[in-house]
Amino acid sequence: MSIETLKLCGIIILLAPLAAAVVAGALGTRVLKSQTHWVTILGVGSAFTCSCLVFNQVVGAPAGESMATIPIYDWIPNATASMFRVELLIDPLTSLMLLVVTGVALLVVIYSRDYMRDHGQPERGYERFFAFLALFVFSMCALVLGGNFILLYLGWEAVGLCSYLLIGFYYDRPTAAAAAKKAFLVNRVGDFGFGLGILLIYLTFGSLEYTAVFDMVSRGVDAAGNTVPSSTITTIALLLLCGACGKSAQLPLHVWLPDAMEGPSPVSALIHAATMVTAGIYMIARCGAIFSASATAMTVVAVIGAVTALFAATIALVQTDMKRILAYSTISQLGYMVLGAGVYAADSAVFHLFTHAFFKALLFLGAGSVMHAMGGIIDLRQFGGLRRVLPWTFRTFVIGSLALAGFPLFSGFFSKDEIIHHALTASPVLGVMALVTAALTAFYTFRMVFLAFWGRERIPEGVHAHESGGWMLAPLMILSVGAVFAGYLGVHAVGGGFHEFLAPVFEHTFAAHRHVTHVAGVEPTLWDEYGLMVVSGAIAILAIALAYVLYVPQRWFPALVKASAVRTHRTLWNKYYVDELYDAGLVSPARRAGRVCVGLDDYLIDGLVWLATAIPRGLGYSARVLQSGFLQGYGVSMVAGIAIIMMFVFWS
Amino acid sequence: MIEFLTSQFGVSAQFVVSVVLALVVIGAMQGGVAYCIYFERKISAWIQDRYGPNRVGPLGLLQPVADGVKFFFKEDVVPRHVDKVLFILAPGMIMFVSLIGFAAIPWGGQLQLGEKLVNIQVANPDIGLLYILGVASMGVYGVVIGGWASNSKYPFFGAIRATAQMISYEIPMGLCILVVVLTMGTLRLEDITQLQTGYWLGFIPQWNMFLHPLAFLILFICVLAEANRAPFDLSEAEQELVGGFHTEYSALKFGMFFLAEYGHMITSSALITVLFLGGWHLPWFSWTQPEATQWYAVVAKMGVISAKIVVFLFLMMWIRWTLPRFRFDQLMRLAWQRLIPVTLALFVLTVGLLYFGLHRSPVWALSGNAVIVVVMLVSAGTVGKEVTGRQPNLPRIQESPGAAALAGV
Amino acid sequence: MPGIVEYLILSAVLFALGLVGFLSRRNLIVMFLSTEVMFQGVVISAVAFAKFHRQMDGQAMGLFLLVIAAAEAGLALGMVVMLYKRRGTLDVDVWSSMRG
Amino acid sequence: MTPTTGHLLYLVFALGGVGVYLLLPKGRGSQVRAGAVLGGLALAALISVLATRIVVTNSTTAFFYVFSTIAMLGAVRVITHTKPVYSALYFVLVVISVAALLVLMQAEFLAIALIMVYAGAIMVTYLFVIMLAQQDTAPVCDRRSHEPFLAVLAGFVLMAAVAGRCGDLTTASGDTIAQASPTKATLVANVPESSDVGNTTAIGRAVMTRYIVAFEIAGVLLLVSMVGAIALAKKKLPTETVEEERTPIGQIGREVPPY
Repeated sequence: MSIETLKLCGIIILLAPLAAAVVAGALGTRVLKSQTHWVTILGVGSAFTCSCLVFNQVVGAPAGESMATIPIYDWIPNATASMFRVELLIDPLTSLMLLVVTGVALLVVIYSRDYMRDHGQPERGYERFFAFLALFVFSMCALVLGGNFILLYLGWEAVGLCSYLLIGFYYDRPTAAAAAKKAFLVNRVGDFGFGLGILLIYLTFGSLEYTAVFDMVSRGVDAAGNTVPSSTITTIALLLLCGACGKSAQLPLHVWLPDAMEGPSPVSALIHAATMVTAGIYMIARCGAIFSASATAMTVVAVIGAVTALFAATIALVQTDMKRILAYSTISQLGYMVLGAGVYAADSAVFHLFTHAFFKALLFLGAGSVMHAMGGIIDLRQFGGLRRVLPWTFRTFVIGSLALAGFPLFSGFFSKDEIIHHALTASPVLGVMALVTAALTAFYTFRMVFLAFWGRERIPEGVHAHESGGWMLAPLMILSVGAVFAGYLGVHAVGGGFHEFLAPVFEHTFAAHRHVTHVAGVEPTLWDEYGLMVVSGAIAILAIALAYVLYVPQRWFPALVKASAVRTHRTLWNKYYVDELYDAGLVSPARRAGRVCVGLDDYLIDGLVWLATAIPRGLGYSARVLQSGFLQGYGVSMVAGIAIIMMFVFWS
Repeated sequence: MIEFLTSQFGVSAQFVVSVVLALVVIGAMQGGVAYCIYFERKISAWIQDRYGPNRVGPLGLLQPVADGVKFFFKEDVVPRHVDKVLFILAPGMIMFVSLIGFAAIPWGGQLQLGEKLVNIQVANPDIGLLYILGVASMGVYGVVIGGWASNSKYPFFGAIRATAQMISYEIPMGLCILVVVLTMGTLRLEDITQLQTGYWLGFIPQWNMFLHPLAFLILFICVLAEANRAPFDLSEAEQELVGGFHTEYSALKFGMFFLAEYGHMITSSALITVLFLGGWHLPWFSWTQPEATQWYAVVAKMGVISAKIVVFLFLMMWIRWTLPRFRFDQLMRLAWQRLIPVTLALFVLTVGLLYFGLHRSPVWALSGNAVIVVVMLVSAGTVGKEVTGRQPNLPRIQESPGAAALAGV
Repeated sequence: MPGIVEYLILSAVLFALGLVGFLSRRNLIVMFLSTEVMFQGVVISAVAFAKFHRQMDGQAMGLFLLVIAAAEAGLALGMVVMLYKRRGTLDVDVWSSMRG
Repeated sequence: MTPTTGHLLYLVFALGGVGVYLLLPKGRGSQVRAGAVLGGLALAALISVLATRIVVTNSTTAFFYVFSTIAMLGAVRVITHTKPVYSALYFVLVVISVAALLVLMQAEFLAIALIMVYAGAIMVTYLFVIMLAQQDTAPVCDRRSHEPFLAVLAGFVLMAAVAGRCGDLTTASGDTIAQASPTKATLVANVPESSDVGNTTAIGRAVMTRYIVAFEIAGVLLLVSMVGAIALAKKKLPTETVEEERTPIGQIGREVPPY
């Protein structure tokens, strides 16, 4: 496969979804109507095919040649800086991400074909949905494929836009509109930092190309050869982290993701679980050179990741909305990934990203299937015992849950275990937090499963519960296969070469710095790895068992918790009051400041302007009487003027 | 006597002749007009196979006198609703306008008085023809003011009709006169007369009638319209408008309208005579040549031009009692769709001839006229019959053959 | 013989009288009549200049003045008729929608 | 003209202004008689001021006085008469007297053209319009003037400025301006005052040579205005009511409509 073919593949990956978006948007409402999904399936399918080709090429590439930068065209020709070049960077990380993005996207699109229908009739905005979806795939591919920070930023903002559009898909619902707005605004905060980081990169290194920048960072010099102070690197890393926090819903900026569940479930699966929210992780991994060059930044990354994971997991314990539980779970898992990157185990983080994409997309789609069957109701308190009603959904959902809970031999088990292992190696505190989080994860996941599928069969009034059709079940099944077996790619014992595959990306960055945390000269023993496996597997099984005990036979436990730990429950129920905190700390002051500004504008600025206009206005009012509207009045003044001028001329 | 006046008071012989002529002509006009009415009645009687006035005097010859007396002594009714000033002004104005046109008519060539030659003409300005045109254009005022001042429906209709009609027909009339002016190269009527005294081929008098017969015919039609004579008397139209613009008038004021009409006829006839028929010129008669300036020659010339005028008057009366009245849309169509295009073509023809120096050549002029007539006749069959101001849903009236023939011209 | 001054004074008087009429009368038609009076004043001065400068330019100007007057009268009357049809009166004061 | 003549002229104009002001229609309480007297006085004064230097020596001068008096009187009546028809007819009078004055200035062609164009065509259409638009009682717009005082003030100040200046320009002879004219030497040779060619020929030559372009443009202007006037006349107006129902053809003439 020549470089030209590779380039063609890259262009197809980018342009096929874009073309699908344009065609679906332009022709959808008039021509395609209920068949619009074919356009998107075609576009995303070709992107997926090309991604497979690219992946195949990268896998088969000889050692040391698995990375290629492919310039497409110059954005601004003859510009001195290459920052204006559109170029693709293809390496193992990219090809993996492409596979995840286009693959999950393809499944989600297929799933959506039925999901977005109500009793066989397309919902309102059906065409719009598929156009946005295709646009999102294009944006995400651009983010992943881009060979420089500009394209990264472009994709970054474009996925943000698509996220906004899709969260607010039901724009006539006030909560959806508000959620979309919230997601957009919170992301602005992160993106602001991210943009500043990119600007600082350009300011420091004079370039925005990955290869050039990372090369300079690893050598610790800028383009002119001057040493770059480590504080600058730290600042850049923290600013980029800011962006990652926003996009990947890490702690201070996590508030938008739960609300983003207002969007359709396929959107939640694709954007808010599998792909877009992992952009932060991808970015940290991609900029490993920058992050790993700053120990401070790495510490911050690790702490944020660990705290977020624990924090979100505790909130998920008490939520009753399936999609919200999954959303907090996503935040928690993203926390894992960030933690993994923070302890120099970016390959593990990406591995977890990979497996997580399967089982979390599966879970969201399963939740969507439940929701579809329940007529749009997703609150766990309103239904239960769906095991027999939705057999296939139930089975796939349990597989996903097991993977999420880290049940041994399921995919989540391997990837999560790696991160916990690296965290423990780096810092016992972080490791313990990760372990606790794992326990909580298993517990809340199965709390959800037991509440939804076990127990007495309860179905909301007036809902005709039915198993979903083939269009929806097929993706679920494919994903559940992934959820079970994706983990083995990273297990050496069964021939998984995931880490070796990614090694070229990280060998000079995270891997090279791992010695900082790993005690030099001490190789991890077998016990270190497999012992931990046993421990975490046991924790997961115990937590699941506890959940079974507490939630399946009798349902006295929730009442007990509510009664005994009122304060804690309320705190968790209210998500640690973060939203209220923001409201009190930021939104309200901003609103008050806005009111003050409005007052200033109304009275001070407008007053000044009014004063400035008062003089001409007064003149105008007094001159208005001259504008009598009678032609002859004007004539008289004209003639009088002429007469006066003539007298002046004649007699002076 | 003239020598006495010129020597004693320092006035020129021309001045004396002008004053005398003015007085004579105005006096003669009054009588002539009165007898025009008599003739009109006689001719109408002749055409309608009856006697006409025959009681007052021999052959009714004193009838005009009786009529005049009647006009003077009838009660002069001024209705209460009229605008008095204008009501009284209108007949005077129309009378005045119909009379002052005579000032530029050359009645008898030149007269040898001692050393000097004087024109038998009240005035011979550079712009004699323009003067007559200007006076003619004022003619409409009497009708309009009279009709409006009567403050009554039918007179007002008559006034409106008269306005449109006279303004419309002034255009082809002016163009016809321009044809003559271009051909002759002068605006003096005396000069125009003298220029027509030659012969073509030794026997055809060089009258413009033979050079531009079409212009002559059209001018005659326009004169009929300008004088509000049948078949163009829509502003009177007694069957429709009772009496048109003079419905409310009576006694002397009505008489003045009446006289003015005939005065207008006489002036117009004189104008046509001078422009197209060589004025006082009678071919092969030595007294009526420009060189003859003796007193008897002048008398002969005056006789000749008077005879020609009488011929035209007779023609007009004949037409009046022969042809029915036009409908108003036909009248307008005749002017705007027939006469104006034709006269414009004539005008262009004359300008072209003038450019090549052929303007006095009868062969070229006549062949040009012939071409225009042919084109006109061809187009008359095909174009423009439906483009009228006629109301759309009135029943179609069968046009009389005579009117159709005239409209076709 | 009256000289140019007399004609010019006459022309000025006619012009100013027309002006006064235009400025003070409220009937649209009378206003236009007043402008025609002003035209007469101008024609007199043009011809007076022609005579006393002994050249034909002034008279040519007079001719063009006539042309302009004719064009103006045609259009103005058309517009007056339109205005009259709209408001049913010739009063110029009803056309004061530009009042400030 | 003596130096005081200018001042005398101003006085005359002031008098005339007061007269015209009084003559202008002002609804009730116009002092028409006083205005007429004052105006007449002013006119007489103007004539006599002019007559201080022009003695009636021949008919030309006499005719000048006669026709200029008629013209000024007519103009005053045009602007002061309450009936538009009379205004129009007085304007015809003005036109005729101006034409006569043109004849006095050897501009016969222009004089006749003036009469034909103005009196013959323009004024008839004016009358036409006035008559069509005439109401039974004189509307208020004819009985009242619009700011007569200001208008008269402005107009007569202008008149005084121009005419007074003209009066001051010369001291003895009316030909001063002509003699002072710089163009005289260059242009006079063109058309002598009394030559063998007539006035019509002379004006024809001027128009067809020096002013040929202007003449053509004037023709185009007339054409354009004709088209414009026709377009205006043909325009359907929004306030026009729909056509009334027509009497069926069979009933025409059966019933006499009440007049």
